[in-house]
Amino acid sequence: MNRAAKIAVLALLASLSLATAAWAEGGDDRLAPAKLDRGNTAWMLTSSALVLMMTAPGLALFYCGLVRKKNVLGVMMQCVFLMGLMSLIWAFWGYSLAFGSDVLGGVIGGGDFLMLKGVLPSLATDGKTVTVPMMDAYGIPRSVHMVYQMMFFIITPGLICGAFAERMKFSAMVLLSVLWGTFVYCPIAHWVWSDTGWLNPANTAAKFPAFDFAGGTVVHISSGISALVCALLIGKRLGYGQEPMPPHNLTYTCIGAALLWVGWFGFNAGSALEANVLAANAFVATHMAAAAGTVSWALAEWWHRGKPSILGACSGAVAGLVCITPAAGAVTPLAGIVLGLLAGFVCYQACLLKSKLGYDDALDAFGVHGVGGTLGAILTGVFATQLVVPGSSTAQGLLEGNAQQVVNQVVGVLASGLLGVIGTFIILKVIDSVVGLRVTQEEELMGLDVSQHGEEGYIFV
Amino acid sequence: MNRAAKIAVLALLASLSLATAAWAEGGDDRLAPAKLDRGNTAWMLTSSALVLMMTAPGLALFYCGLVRKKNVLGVMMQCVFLMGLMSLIWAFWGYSLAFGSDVLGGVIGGGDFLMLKGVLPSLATDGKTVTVPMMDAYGIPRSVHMVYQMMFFIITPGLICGAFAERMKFSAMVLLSVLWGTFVYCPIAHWVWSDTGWLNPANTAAKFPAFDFAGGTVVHISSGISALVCALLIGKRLGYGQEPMPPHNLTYTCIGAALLWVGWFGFNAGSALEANVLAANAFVATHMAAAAGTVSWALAEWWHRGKPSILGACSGAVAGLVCITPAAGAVTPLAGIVLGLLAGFVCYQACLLKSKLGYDDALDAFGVHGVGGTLGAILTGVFATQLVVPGSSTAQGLLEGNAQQVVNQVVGVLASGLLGVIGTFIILKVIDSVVGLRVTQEEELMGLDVSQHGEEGYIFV
Amino acid sequence: MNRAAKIAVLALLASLSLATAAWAEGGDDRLAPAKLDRGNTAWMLTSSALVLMMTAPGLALFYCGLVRKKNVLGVMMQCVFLMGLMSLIWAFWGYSLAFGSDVLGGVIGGGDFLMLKGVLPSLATDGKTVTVPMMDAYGIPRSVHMVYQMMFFIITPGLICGAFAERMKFSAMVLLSVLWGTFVYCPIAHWVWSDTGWLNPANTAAKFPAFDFAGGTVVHISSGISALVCALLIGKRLGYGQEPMPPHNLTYTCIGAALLWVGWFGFNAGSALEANVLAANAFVATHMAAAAGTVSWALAEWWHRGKPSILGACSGAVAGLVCITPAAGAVTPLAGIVLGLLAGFVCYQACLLKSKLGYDDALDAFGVHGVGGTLGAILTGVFATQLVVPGSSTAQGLLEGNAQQVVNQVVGVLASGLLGVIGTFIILKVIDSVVGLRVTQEEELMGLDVSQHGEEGYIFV
Amino acid sequence: MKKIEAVIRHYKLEDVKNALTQAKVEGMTVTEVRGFGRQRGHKEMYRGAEYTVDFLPKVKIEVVVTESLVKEAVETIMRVARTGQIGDGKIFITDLAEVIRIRTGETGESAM
Amino acid sequence: MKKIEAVIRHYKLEDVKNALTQAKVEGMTVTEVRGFGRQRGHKEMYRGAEYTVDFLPKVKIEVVVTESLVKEAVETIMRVARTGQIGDGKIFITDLAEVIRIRTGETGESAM
Amino acid sequence: MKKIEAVIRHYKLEDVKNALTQAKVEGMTVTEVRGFGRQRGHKEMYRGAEYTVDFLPKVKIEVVVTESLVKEAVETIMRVARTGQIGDGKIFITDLAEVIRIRTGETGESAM
Ligand SMILES: Nc1ncnc2c1ncn2[C@@H]1O[C@H](COP(=O)(O)OP(=O)(O)O)[C@@H](O)[C@H]1O
Ligand SMILES: Nc1ncnc2c1ncn2[C@@H]1O[C@H](COP(=O)(O)OP(=O)(O)O)[C@@H](O)[C@H]1O
Ligand SMILES: Nc1ncnc2c1ncn2[C@@H]1O[C@H](COP(=O)(O)OP(=O)(O)O)[C@@H](O)[C@H]1O
Repeated sequence: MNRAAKIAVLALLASLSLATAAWAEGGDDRLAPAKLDRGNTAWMLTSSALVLMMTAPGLALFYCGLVRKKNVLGVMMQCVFLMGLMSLIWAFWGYSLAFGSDVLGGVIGGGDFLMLKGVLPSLATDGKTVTVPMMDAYGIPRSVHMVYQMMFFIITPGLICGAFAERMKFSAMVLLSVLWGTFVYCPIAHWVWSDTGWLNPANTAAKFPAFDFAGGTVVHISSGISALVCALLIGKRLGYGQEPMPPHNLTYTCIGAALLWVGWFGFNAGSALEANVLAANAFVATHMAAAAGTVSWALAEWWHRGKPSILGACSGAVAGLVCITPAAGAVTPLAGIVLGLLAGFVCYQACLLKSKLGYDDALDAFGVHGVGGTLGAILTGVFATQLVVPGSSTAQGLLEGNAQQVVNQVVGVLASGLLGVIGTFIILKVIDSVVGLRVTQEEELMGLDVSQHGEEGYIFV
Repeated sequence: MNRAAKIAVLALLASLSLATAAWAEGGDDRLAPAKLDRGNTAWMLTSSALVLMMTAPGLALFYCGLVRKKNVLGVMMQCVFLMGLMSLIWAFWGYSLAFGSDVLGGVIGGGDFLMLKGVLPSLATDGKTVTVPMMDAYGIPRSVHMVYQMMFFIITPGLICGAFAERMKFSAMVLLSVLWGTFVYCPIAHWVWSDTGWLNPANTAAKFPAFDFAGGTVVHISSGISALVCALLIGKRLGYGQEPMPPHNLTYTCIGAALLWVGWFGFNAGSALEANVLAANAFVATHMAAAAGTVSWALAEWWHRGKPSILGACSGAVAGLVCITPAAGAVTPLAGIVLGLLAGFVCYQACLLKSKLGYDDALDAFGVHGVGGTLGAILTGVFATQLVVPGSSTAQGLLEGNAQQVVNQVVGVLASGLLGVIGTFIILKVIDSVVGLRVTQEEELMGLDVSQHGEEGYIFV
Repeated sequence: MNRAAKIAVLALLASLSLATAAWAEGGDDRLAPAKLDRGNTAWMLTSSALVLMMTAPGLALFYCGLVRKKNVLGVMMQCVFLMGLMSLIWAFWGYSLAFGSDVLGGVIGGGDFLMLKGVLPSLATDGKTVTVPMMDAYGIPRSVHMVYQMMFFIITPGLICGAFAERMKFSAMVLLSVLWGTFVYCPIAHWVWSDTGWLNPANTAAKFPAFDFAGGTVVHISSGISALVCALLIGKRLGYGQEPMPPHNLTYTCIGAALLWVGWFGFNAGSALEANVLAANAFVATHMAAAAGTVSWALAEWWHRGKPSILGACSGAVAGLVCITPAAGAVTPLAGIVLGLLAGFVCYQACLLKSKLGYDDALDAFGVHGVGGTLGAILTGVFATQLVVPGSSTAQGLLEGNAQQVVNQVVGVLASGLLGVIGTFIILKVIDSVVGLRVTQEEELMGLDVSQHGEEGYIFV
Repeated sequence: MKKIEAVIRHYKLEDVKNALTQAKVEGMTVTEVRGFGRQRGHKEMYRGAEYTVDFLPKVKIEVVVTESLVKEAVETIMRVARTGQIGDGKIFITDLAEVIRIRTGETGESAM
Repeated sequence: MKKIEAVIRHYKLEDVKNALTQAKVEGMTVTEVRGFGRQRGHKEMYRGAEYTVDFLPKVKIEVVVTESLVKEAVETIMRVARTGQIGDGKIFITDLAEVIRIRTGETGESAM
Repeated sequence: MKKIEAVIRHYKLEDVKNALTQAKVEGMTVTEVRGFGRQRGHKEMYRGAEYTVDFLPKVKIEVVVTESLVKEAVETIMRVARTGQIGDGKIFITDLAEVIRIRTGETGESAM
C-alpha cells in the first residue's frame, strides 16, 4: 500500500522531496513491488492459514469423532496425508490445470504454470533483475493466490473421505485423491474460476455465468456427489444397519465443527482476494448462514424428536456454511440467514432420507456437502443482488427479476455434478482393478488404525 | 498505512499522474470506498474470527473439561447453540439496542440498526448507486464493526453458563440468553461503548467516563455477577460437597485456556478497531497480563499447597486476561504485568472462598470473571496513563494524580453490576415460572448429555 | 488502502484541504505515526498470535499425546507455565540481551531494553509529547517486534521438554528454562538476529553471515542439541526398553501437529516482519516443505515397514517445518520441497538410530529439531538464491556457485550447537546440585500429573 | 472367604466406599461397567439414526472379606447404595478357594 | 444360581444382548477388557519403536441366571458369538453363593 | 479348573504376561480397575477443592487354568508382580464349574 504512495512520490519528483517521507524496505522492489497491497497480502496469508486449519485439525476432528474408535486414526491420517500429497500435486500440475489458459476448448487449463513456472520469481537475462509475478488486480503476489487455492485443493478430497470412511484401503484413497484432483477438481475449478472459464461471471464471454464465490460447485457439489458414488460403489460397512455405530467421540466432532466455522472465514471472505467491502460482506454473510443453520437443524430436531442434539447443531452449522459458500460474494447477510435456515432444515431431511434409502454414506458427505452445496448454488441465483456483486448495477438474481441467473446456476450444478459422477465412477473402477478399493473383512473388523497404519488412537489402559 | 497515504497525498498536490500509478479493482467504489483501510479491515476480520474461536472451541473446551463426563456435551452445546442464537438476535435487534442512538434517556439504543438497516449496503433511488455504510474513523465497513461486536454478544452469555453447569434445562438456558442479552447486555454495552454512552470516555459529555477498553464491565462483570445470581437461584448440584466432582478431562480445559489466550488478542487488540499503535499496546499488555496471571496463580498454589497445578496455571491465565480487558487500551504492558499478578492471586483467593461460602458456582464464573473483571476495572482507574490513552495529554489514572478516574471506574462497576443482579434475578424468576430452571433429579443424575440432548460424549467401549 | 489513497488524491487535486479529507484517529500521532504500516502491523499481530498458538495448544498437544496417560498434564503444564514464565523474563531482560547493542564484544546484547525501556512509549520532558518507538524499516511499533520475538523465546525451551518428559522435576524444569533462556538462547539470538550480530547476513560487518531466517539455529538446533544433553544427563525413564511406552493418545498428537503447521506460518512468514513478497515466499516455501516432509516420512515407513503411520506423517510434517525454518526467506518453494523430502527421510532415520543408540530422548526433540534444524541450516547454504534473498543480486548459495555460504552455515551450526552443549551441561549440573533433576522413583511410577501437580488428566470412570 | 461383587450406581461409589471402610473392610477393587436389567435404557439419536441404548453406566465393586464380615458388608452396601428406584443394582456372592497377598505371600484371612 | 462370564468379540455384543433377552435373560453386566489367547496380536510401530501388541480388545459379559436357564443362555451365547475364527472367546461358569437385589433386598431366584 | 484373578500394578502387566506365557498359560483377560487397600491414596486439588483419591489405578488379570497349572501360575505372578512395597496387590482363586471355548464348543481342559 505504502508502496503505492511511494511510487506516486517518486513519479512526482518535480514537486516536493517526498522520498524521505515514505520509508524503504531496503530499497528492494521485489519485496514491495508497485502493485503490492500489504493489507490485502496480510489478509490473504491469514486466510490461507485459516483454510489449511479447516482440513486439520478442523475436518480431521469433525470426521474422526463420528467414526468408531478403531478407525479414528484412519480418518485423521487421510486428512493429514492429503495436506502433504495434494499440495505437491497442486504445485506440480494442479494449479496449472486449473488456472492456466484454456486448452481442449476450455475443458481444462494448460501448462502455463507447471512446476510453479510463472508463479515464482524469475531472473531476467541480465542475471540480476528479479521479477515477481503479481495478481495486479488484488495487489498480491501470484504465489499467494496459488497457495490459497492449494488449500481448497487439499480439503476437497478430504470431504469425500467421509463417504467411504472405515473401510477403504489407504492406498486406494491415495490414488483416488490424485486422480480425482487432477481429472475432476481441476476442470471444474477451471470452468468456474479461471479468467476464461465458461461458468465464470467475471468472464464477459462466459456461456453460463454462474456465481460460485468460494466453491459451492468446485468444492462442495463436486465432492458431495462424488462421495455418493463412492458410497454406492464401495458398499456398506460390515454390520451397517445391524450393530449400532454411534460417533465415538462427539466432543471431537464439536471442536472440529467450531474450527471449520472459524476457518471458513478464510475460505469465504478470503475468496474476495482482498480485504475490502466484498470480503466484509462474505464474512458477515458466512457467519449469519452458519448461525442460522445451527439454530435451524437443532430446532428441527427439537420439534421432530423432542431434543436438540449437539451433533445436530454442529451439522447445521456446517450445512449453513456449505450453502453460503457459492453465495457469500453475491447475496446480503440477511439472505445468508435465509440460506442458513433452509440449509439446516433441508440437510437434516437429507440425512433422515439416507437411513431410508439404505446406502452407507458413513459421515453424510453427500447429505451435507452435496445437498447443501446444490441448495446454495441455486439459491445464489435467487438472492444474488447488485448491492453485493462487484461492479454490477443491474438485476442479478431471481428476486431482482433476473430469472436467467437461476438457469445459469442450475447449469453449473449439473455440469460439475455430471463430471463428478462420471469421473469418480471411472476412477474408482480403475483403482478397484489395480489395487482394490476395500480392506479385507478381517482388517475392517480390526479397524483401519491397526490394519492400515499399525497404530492405535487411544491407549488409556 | 493510511497515514502513509495521507502524507503522500499532501506531498503530491502539484501532480496529476497519480491515477495510473495505483491500480483499480474493477473500478468498483463499493468494494474500496474512499475511507476503506485494508490493513485495518484485515485486522478486524482476523480479530472477529479470533473472538468467535474463543467461544468454541475455546470456552467450550475450557468449560467442558471441568464438568463430569456425563455433562460434557451439555456444556459444549450451550456454546455452539449460542453461536447460532445470539448471532441472529444481534443482527435482528441487539446491535441496534447497543449502538443505536439514545432512547429512554440513554438507557438503551434505539431502532436505527434494526434488522441491519444502516449496516448493510443500500441502493439509492436511482436504482443503481450503492452506498456502503462505513465507520470512517477506522476505515472499516460498519458491517465489520457489527460482526466483531456480535462475537462479544455470543461469548458473554456463554460465560454465565459456567455457573449453572450440569443442572439447568436447555430450554431455560435459551430463554435466559435471549432475555439477558436483550435486557442486560445491550443496555450496558450502550452505556459503555455507544458514542453517546454516559460511561464512555470517548463521549465528551459522558457523566462518568470510565475506561472499559474491551469489555471489563460489559462482558466480565455483567456475566460474572449474573452468574452468581444464577448459582444462588438454581441451587447446588445434587451431591455437591458430598461426592467428589473433579474435572473429568483437564487436557480439554488446558487446550481451551490456550485457545482463549490466543483468541483474546482479537478480543482486546481488536478493540482498537485499527491495526495501529493502540492495538499493539493492547496486544502486548494482554499477553503480559495473561503471562503474569499464569505464574501468579500457580505460584500461589505452590506456596499454599505445595504443588502448582495445571488447572491453576490455566485459571490464572484467564484471570489475567479478564483483568486486563478493560485496561488494555489505557495502561502500559508493565502495568499489565501488575494487573496479571494481582488477578491470579485474588481470583485464587476468591475460588478458595467459594468453598467456604458454600454456593455452587460450578465453574467459577463469578470467581474468575466477576472478581477479575471488577479488579481490572478499578485498577484501570489506577494505572491509566496518557502514554496510552488515545488523544490524552493530561493525567489519566490515580498514579498520574487523577483520583477521580477511580471513582468513575467504581461507578461503572456498580452500574453494570446492579443491572446484572436485578435483571438476572427478574429474568430467572420469569423463566422459572414459565418453563422451570432445573432439570429433574433423575435427569440430573443421568447427565444432561443423555437427558437434554439424547447423546453421549464418549463411546469408548 | 491504496484505493483510498487514489481516490483521495484524485478528489483533492484541485484543493489544499487535504488534512481533513484523510481521516484522523482523534488526530493522535502516537496511534498512527508517520512510519506505521497497518498492513504490516496487522500481519505481525496475527503472526504473533499464531506463534503463541504453536506452544499451546500446538506443542502441548503434540507432545502430550506421545507420553503415557499418567504424564499428560505434566507435559501440558510445562508448555502453559512457560507461556507465563518466559514472557516475563523476555520483558524483563531477555529482549534486551538478545536485541540490545553489543556488550562483551558482541557475545550478548546490552541493557538498552531492560524492563522494556525503549520499547514502550515514553513521555518527553514537556510532560505531554509521547513518543512511540517504531521499527521504521518495517512500519511496525517496536513493541510488536518485542512481543513477536517473545513467542519464539517461549516455544524454544518448550521443545527441549520433549527430551526429559515423564521424569524431570517441575522445579528443575523451571530453573532450566530461566537459565537456558538467559545464557543460551539470548546469546545465540543476538549473534543471529541483532543488527550487529556476527552471524547476521543483514549486518554487512558480519564475520560469518549465515542465513537463519526464522530460527533454524536460534530455535531448533539450540533446543535440539540441548535436548540431547538433557536426555543423556537425566537418564532413561524407568522401564525404558522393557515395558512398552506407546503414545497414549495419537489423536492429540495429530491435532497438535496440524496446529503447529498452521502456527508455523506465523513463525516463518512472520519473520519477514512485513506482509510483503518475502513473507509470501516464506509462507509458500514453509507449506511446501511441510507437505513434502509429510509425504516423505510416511512413504519411507510404508516402504520400510509396510505401513504408513499417522505418527510418521505428523512427524514428517514437523521435520519439514523445522528444516525450512532457516531457509524460508532464502530459498524458493521448489527448494522447499527438496528440503522437506530430505527432512522427512533423514529425521526418520535419526529416530530409528535412537532406538539403537539407546539414549532416551523421550519425544525425539533431538531427532527432529536437532537433526532437522542442522540439515535445514546447511541446505540453506546450498539452495539460497538471489531470487529470494532481499536486496541480493549476486550468487547466494552453493547452487549459484557460492560455496562459502555453506561454510558460513556450518559455522552457525557449530557455534550455536557448541553453546547449547556447554551451556546446557553446566546449567543442568548446577540445577542437579541445587534441587535435583529427577523425581523420585515412586513419583515417576505414579506419574508426574499426580506427583508434581496433584491432578489427573482424565477421570473417565 | 467370600468375594462380594456389587453392581451399583456411579454416584453411590464414594458413599459405599466410606461406609465399607467404617465397617472394617480393608480393600476394594472397582471396575467401570455397563449394565442392563429392569431399568430401561434411553434413546439416542445421531443425524436421524436412532439407537436404543440399553446399557447404562454402572460401577462394579469387588470386595473380598472373611466369612465373619460378609453379612455386615452386604448390609452396608444395601443400606448405602439403595435409592429404591429401579436400577439400584445387584450383589453377587462367590466362594473363594484362596486369597493371597502378593507382597508378603500371606494367604487366607491374614491376606485380607 | 450360576454366573456365566463370556469373553466375546466387540461387535458381537449387540447380537448377543438381543439373543439373550429373547432367551429370557433379564440382566447383564458388560466390561471392556483386553484379551490374549490363541489369536495372535499385531505389531505397532511408533517412530521406529516396534511393539507387539498381544492384547486385543474384547468385551466381557457377565450374566447371572438360575440353574434352569444356564444351558439355554450358554447355547445362545455360543450360537450368536461364534464366527468360527480364532479369537471367538471363552465362557466361564461359576457357582454363586448368593444373589441379592439391592433395591428390594430379595435374594436367590427372585432377585434375578 | 480354577480362575486366578490378580490385581497388580499397571507397569507389571507386560512382565507378568511374558512370564505366564513362558509358564504355558495360554490365555489371559485384562481389565483396567481402580483399587483401594492398605496403600494410601493421594490428595488432588482443583481450584482449592481438595479431594482425597483413595482409588489407585490397577490392572486386574484373569487367568483360567487347569488344576495342574494353578500353583505355577500363582507363583509366577507372585514372583514377577512383587516389588515388596505396599500396593503390590492380591490374588483371588475361584473354582470354575465349567469352561467352554466358543469357537469349537470344547469344554473343560480341552477348552483351555
Ligand atoms: N442377571 C444379571 N446378571 C448380571 N448383571 C445383572 C443382572 N441383572 C442385573 N444386573 C446388573 O444390575 C444392574 C441393575 O439391575 P436392574 O434390573 O436395572 O435394577 P434392579 O436390580 O433395581 O431391578 C444392571 O444394570 C446390571 O448391571
Ligand atoms: N485361559 C484363559 N484365561 C482367561 N481368559 C482367556 C483364556 N483363554 C482365552 N481367554 C480370553 O478369550 C479370548 C479369546 O481367546 P482365543 O484363544 O484368542 O480364541 P479361541 O478361544 O477362539 O481359541 C482371549 O482374548 C482372552 O480374553
Ligand atoms: N479386600 C479386598 N477386596 C478386593 N480387592 C482388594 C482387597 N484388598 C486389596 N484389594 C486390591 O488389591 C490392591 C492392593 O492392595 P493393598 O492393600 O494396597 O496392597 P498390599 O496387598 O500390598 O497390602 C488394591 O488396590 C485393591 O485393588
